[in-house]
Amino acid sequence: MDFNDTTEEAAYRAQVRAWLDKNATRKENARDIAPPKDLKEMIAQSKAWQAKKADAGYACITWPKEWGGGGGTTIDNVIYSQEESKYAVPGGIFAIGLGMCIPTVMSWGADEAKERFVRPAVRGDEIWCQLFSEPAGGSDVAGLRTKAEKDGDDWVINGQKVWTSGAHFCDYGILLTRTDPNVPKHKGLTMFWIDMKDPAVEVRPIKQMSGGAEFNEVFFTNLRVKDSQRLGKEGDGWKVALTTLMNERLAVGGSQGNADTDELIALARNTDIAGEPAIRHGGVRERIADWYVQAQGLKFTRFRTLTALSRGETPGPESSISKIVAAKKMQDLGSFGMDLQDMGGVIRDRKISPEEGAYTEQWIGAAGYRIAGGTDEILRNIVAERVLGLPQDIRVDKDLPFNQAPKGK
Amino acid sequence: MDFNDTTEEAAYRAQVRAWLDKNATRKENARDIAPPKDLKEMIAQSKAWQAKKADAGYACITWPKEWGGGGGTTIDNVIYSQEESKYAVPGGIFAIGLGMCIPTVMSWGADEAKERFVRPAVRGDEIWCQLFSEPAGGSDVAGLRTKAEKDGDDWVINGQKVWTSGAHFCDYGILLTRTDPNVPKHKGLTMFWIDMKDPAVEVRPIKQMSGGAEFNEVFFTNLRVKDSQRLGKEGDGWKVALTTLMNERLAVGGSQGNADTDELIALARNTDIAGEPAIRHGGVRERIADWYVQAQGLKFTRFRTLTALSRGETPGPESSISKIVAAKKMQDLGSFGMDLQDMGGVIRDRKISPEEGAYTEQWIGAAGYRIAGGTDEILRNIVAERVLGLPQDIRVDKDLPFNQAPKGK
Amino acid sequence: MNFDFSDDQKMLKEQVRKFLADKCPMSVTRRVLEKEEPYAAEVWKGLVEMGLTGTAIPEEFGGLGLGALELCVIAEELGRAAAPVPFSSSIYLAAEALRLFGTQKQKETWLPKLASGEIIGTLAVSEGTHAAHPRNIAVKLAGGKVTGVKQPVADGGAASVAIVAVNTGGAGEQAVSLAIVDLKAGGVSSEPVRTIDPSRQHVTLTLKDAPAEILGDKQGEGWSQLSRILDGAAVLFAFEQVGGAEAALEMARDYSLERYAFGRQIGSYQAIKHKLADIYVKKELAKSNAYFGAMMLNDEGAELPEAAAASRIAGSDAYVFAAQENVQTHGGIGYTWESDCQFHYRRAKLLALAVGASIQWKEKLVSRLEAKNAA
Amino acid sequence: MNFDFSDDQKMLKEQVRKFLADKCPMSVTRRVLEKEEPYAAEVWKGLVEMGLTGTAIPEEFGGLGLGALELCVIAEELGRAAAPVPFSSSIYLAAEALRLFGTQKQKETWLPKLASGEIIGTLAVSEGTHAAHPRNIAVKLAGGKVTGVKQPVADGGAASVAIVAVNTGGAGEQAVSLAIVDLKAGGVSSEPVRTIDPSRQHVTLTLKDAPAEILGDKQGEGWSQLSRILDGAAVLFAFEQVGGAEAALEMARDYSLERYAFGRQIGSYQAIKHKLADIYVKKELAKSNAYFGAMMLNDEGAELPEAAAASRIAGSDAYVFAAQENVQTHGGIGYTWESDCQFHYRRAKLLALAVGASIQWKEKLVSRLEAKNAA
Repeated sequence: MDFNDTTEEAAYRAQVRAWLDKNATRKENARDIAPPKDLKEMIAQSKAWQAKKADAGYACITWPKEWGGGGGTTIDNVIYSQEESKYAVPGGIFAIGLGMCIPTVMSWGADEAKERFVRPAVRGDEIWCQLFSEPAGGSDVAGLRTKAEKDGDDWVINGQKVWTSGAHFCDYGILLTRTDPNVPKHKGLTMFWIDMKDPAVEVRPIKQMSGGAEFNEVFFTNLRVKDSQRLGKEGDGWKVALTTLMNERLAVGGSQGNADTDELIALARNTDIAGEPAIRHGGVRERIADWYVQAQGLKFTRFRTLTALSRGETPGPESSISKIVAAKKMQDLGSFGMDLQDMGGVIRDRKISPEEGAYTEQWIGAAGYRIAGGTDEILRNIVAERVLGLPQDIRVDKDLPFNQAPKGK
Repeated sequence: MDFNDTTEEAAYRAQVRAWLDKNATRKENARDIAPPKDLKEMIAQSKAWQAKKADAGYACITWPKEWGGGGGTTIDNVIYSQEESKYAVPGGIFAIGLGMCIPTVMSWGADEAKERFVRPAVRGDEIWCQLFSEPAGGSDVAGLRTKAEKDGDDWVINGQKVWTSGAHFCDYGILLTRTDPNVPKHKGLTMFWIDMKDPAVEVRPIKQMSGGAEFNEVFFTNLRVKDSQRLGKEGDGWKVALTTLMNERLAVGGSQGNADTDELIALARNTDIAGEPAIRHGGVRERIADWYVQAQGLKFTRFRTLTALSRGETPGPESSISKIVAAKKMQDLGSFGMDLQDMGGVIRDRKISPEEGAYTEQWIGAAGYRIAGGTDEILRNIVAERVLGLPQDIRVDKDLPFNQAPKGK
Repeated sequence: MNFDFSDDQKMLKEQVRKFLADKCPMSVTRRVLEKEEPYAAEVWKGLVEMGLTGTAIPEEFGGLGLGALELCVIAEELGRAAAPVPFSSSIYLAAEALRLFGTQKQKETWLPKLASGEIIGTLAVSEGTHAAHPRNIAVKLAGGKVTGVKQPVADGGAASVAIVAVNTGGAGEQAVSLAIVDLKAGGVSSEPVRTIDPSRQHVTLTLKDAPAEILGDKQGEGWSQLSRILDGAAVLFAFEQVGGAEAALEMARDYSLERYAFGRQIGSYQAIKHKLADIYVKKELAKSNAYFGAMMLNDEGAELPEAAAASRIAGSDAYVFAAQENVQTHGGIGYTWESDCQFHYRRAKLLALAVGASIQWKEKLVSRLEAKNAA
Repeated sequence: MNFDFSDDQKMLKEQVRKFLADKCPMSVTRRVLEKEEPYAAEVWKGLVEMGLTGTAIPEEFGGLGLGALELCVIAEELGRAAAPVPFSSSIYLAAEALRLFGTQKQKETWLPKLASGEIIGTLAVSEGTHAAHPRNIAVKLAGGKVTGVKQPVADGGAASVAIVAVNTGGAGEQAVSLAIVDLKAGGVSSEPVRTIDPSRQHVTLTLKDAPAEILGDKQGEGWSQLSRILDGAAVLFAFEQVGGAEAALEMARDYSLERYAFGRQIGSYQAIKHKLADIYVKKELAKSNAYFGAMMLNDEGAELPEAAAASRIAGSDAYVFAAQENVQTHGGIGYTWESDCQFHYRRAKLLALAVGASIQWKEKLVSRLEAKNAA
């Protein structure tokens, strides 16, 4: 057992490092590089960097060269990401498009669509978003209500999507709609690609509890799309969506906060309980130990997955545990960091609070992270059903026509 | 707010104390009284004591005098139990009979049956058990399979019951049977009282993980009962059973172990962690605090219930939380007491282990206590449904004939 | 056995509840939070007009002369509404401190104004992000003048008087005294400090040679006085926490009944049912402990310190858990700004830290249990 | 990245698994427990014949000279079967102690016999119900003779040799040495002591002037030696715990699929699904930590102490939780003597205490993290 690269992996890593050294700045040397002054500049920088990567074969590394990819292996891709993470480069505004949308276009789109969209997306010339979730949907994605009605050779779309990240700067999106309410919910769906700049598409940001607004609501009012924009057959939307959702895990990153056990040890050294240094308190020490063991467990679970990839095997299901553990740990560790500050723990001010307020921010953020891209509860269902082979819960709406299935308001 | 008796309560308490002083020995003075040498002697002593109580009006205190009861109030009953618990008197072999069975006979039995059975049961001349649970039943009591088939004016009963406490010394029992498998499960049940001494009834003790055997399996082979032994109408068995089950809480006592936070403090003073006294370890202290707060919470929840009774009001639903909290606490506290003994915690020997092995015994016993009379999970369902008004889970077998409903082996 | 509130007290509770349901819906809390108002002036005015501020203040000082039990029922309703008012600072803390330890003159000076709501008071202990402890009290009182910085101070902007924990020299606990500082006199400046719950304003209080006098007449007794004041406040905050937990549970319950997933109310799924049952269990444990706290507080019982700690530990656990799982039950919508879930999420943690974190109270509790257990 | 076992190691694992599935079903564990046999002789014989006892013992001492990784895969299978054999005492503890710290002569004397299974060994540390710590080591070694009582000692009845933690005088850790005691020589008596898991015999070992020699050649190094021995054992026991947790999870899963309540498999209820998912999560966290422990143990890596502690903490948590919730999933039947649930319930807690409770290991872990963090 070791953490070493194979010869091929080592060679690839060296090549990647060399290229990154030439084309980017390592984080430790990037402290005085100013962050983009606005969204526009951020997008411009991201596009430029993506194009550079594409030219060098580091964009969509695992995709065939003829589509603008790198023609590499999964492990090549892992190695590149590991190395890139050490450099100050623009972040993931393409993750959802390239991780979820374009793969869907490639598997289900018409040849013209592929020709038209894949390469520009790989180069970062065009950005894509995913439009599945709805207010009435939530965990039950297939419960969506956005209508697409045939009108001659076109479709006319009305309805609302929610939790769409990047909708305000994306060029295109893939949109899941209901084209037949008279059949059970999974059977009446159809997928389209749409132009996000169409005036019939209105994007409104969603403000979160944290104060941030990374997501949007998207409204469609008589949006007209050509039948040629259909992805997959009419009524096959759910099958198509599964292609996309299989890759969702990749796209749901989301910061897990900046405070972990190292920071907690530092804080505990610098705070006290009943007049003694908190770090001497056995309960503080037990929490540090428990969270350290959890973090190590997740790290080495990732290593087991990488090993499988490195050996060309399919990774086991163990990676499915990651968010279940990480989200709750994020909330509890943040909350406990606040407790150690006692009455002062309520302060939310980067200049006053330890670690620039990391504990407070992650306690607040975790409330969303425990929900985003699969709640704690849904993820446990998935482990129970897909990993342990337990039966699905009773689906009362399974065989009912969508328009007759019980719904909330 | 206070814990004081009302004038009436105080008077009753004084009268009870006087009587107990005259007729029983306080626990602190009972140390050298030898325990009953066998089951037979234990039963004889219990019957004698019950008869004494009945003569003084302290048996079934809330029941009408004409049935041999005390004609008193619920709070009278509480006061008597509080006082009796301070004396060394024979324990609860009548609890199930008087708490569950006889009330069922009184509400549903024929007049002859009441005449024949109530008074002797109150005096303790006859002991009753309850025969509902079956191997296939468990939490789903109504899923029982024991058959009762009409044969002329009799019924012939075949099948098996399980978890019947006291079956090996009881005189009579109430038995829930399936008389019609062709209707949904709740509709095809019928209740009977039976003679436990009938040769067609075979009782086998169930040995538990702990090594003890407080429960039995009971087998019926062509047990013949008269139609006059029916309690309630044919097919009304479930309705009848609810009368019984409503009172189950009363009957499910079960020790919650002998170690609580006082014992834990003593143990922590006398053990060490990393070379320091365990009582100085913040994690040990937090557990002591948490369990103390839980114990206080349960105690004062009982006081709230008693206050309602004392005021002649119906108690709120808060008492439903008791076992959910107590069972898990029993297991965790026992387990932690073993941890404090480190490598020696595996020892199960009253002469060696602290508190005469209380921690070990309650850790083992809790595995059963978390299940007996409603599992942790069933109790949460009950709180969610009866207290919070949440819907029942989907009942797929609700309207299916019993013999067509899905069953395990 | 008489372990419940009286009919009069329940009637008072009902009145407060009606008033707040009517005048202080969540939209008011939202307004105060979004507009960063110091507090909801119209709600405060209403509470004052009902005479609630004078509840536990003796009649000779302009109060109603009722007891702690009445304050408890009021607290539970303020908690249920997550009311954005300075009641806790002014009454549980400042007024109680004066009632318990003030000289006759000090009571005459301040209690009538606090009772009538003419002024607001507060307590200033914390000096940043370190636990309340004698070693962390640096603000100095010397020659009748206080100098130093207190942070965060709840309602420190709106308050006219503050009971301030100060260092008067000496070793350990003896170094601490409580001082009365007239915030409208000179040498005082306050700057709002951002917290997790802007519906309750907190400030950084900077004192520079601010005129002050010792609470009571002996200095060096501040730590034990503070400990008694915080015990009382812990019980009252526990009732706010019970009310808040109950409100969060009701929000989650109602939503789980109206929200459907896979053709069923989400409230019919065991994951939700058991989650809400767990909230209920913690809430009842908190309530029962708080009742005993109320009784000890009202009787000045010998077990007040244990009862107060138990009330606080159970109350903080119940409300924080209820608030967190209420968001979780709501799913994505519960994390949005437009949702009211955020107000309980914020308030629960604010109250859990307000008079000190549970981990500190557990130490205090177990020390008492040790002493008893030895005895 | 090569963070997994080799094909050879996986093949070995498969062999052991097959053997135990065939020769050591739960009925064997039940037999040993009910008949209070010292261990399952026929299973032990089979393991010896497969050469497993010699796995990690150098060839020059009659072993196969393989490494820790091979021991880990064997341990996982022994854990899965809850095998009633003295493998851990004889190999993880006694043989490893001799291999690591014995003199050439000591190794020549004992290792070949342990490798061949001719004799069984064990380690004796605990002296009753107090934590393993220098201050709790009272058994004395003086003039080549050991006197005192060790309790409980796993397999102390079947063992011919014991590595015994003894007090050789001096202060703190320096007072502790490890001694080799030939249990078949004089001055030794052993009495079975009842434990929570009679499928693994434990005894009270009474030593009265029993001839003994220091392990290695220097005395006073016993505590640091012991700490290294326990680190290794913690990793190996962690694999037993992972195997046990996996077996308990499978039992619960299978039962939840065959058992019906209210017309549905109980495995279709979220309460059960989420419970089993939680077991799976803990089990995977334990496995991944144990893998790193295995790597550090195999490489004698600098992070072995942290890795061992993490393996032990996660392993104990996973197996105890899995065993408890396996009983719970089975309901009433799971608590009966006839059910096999009891074997995991007992073994899980036995293993969780065998080389020390988690709360002790957490202290050790955090002390290491503090040192690192300071550096």
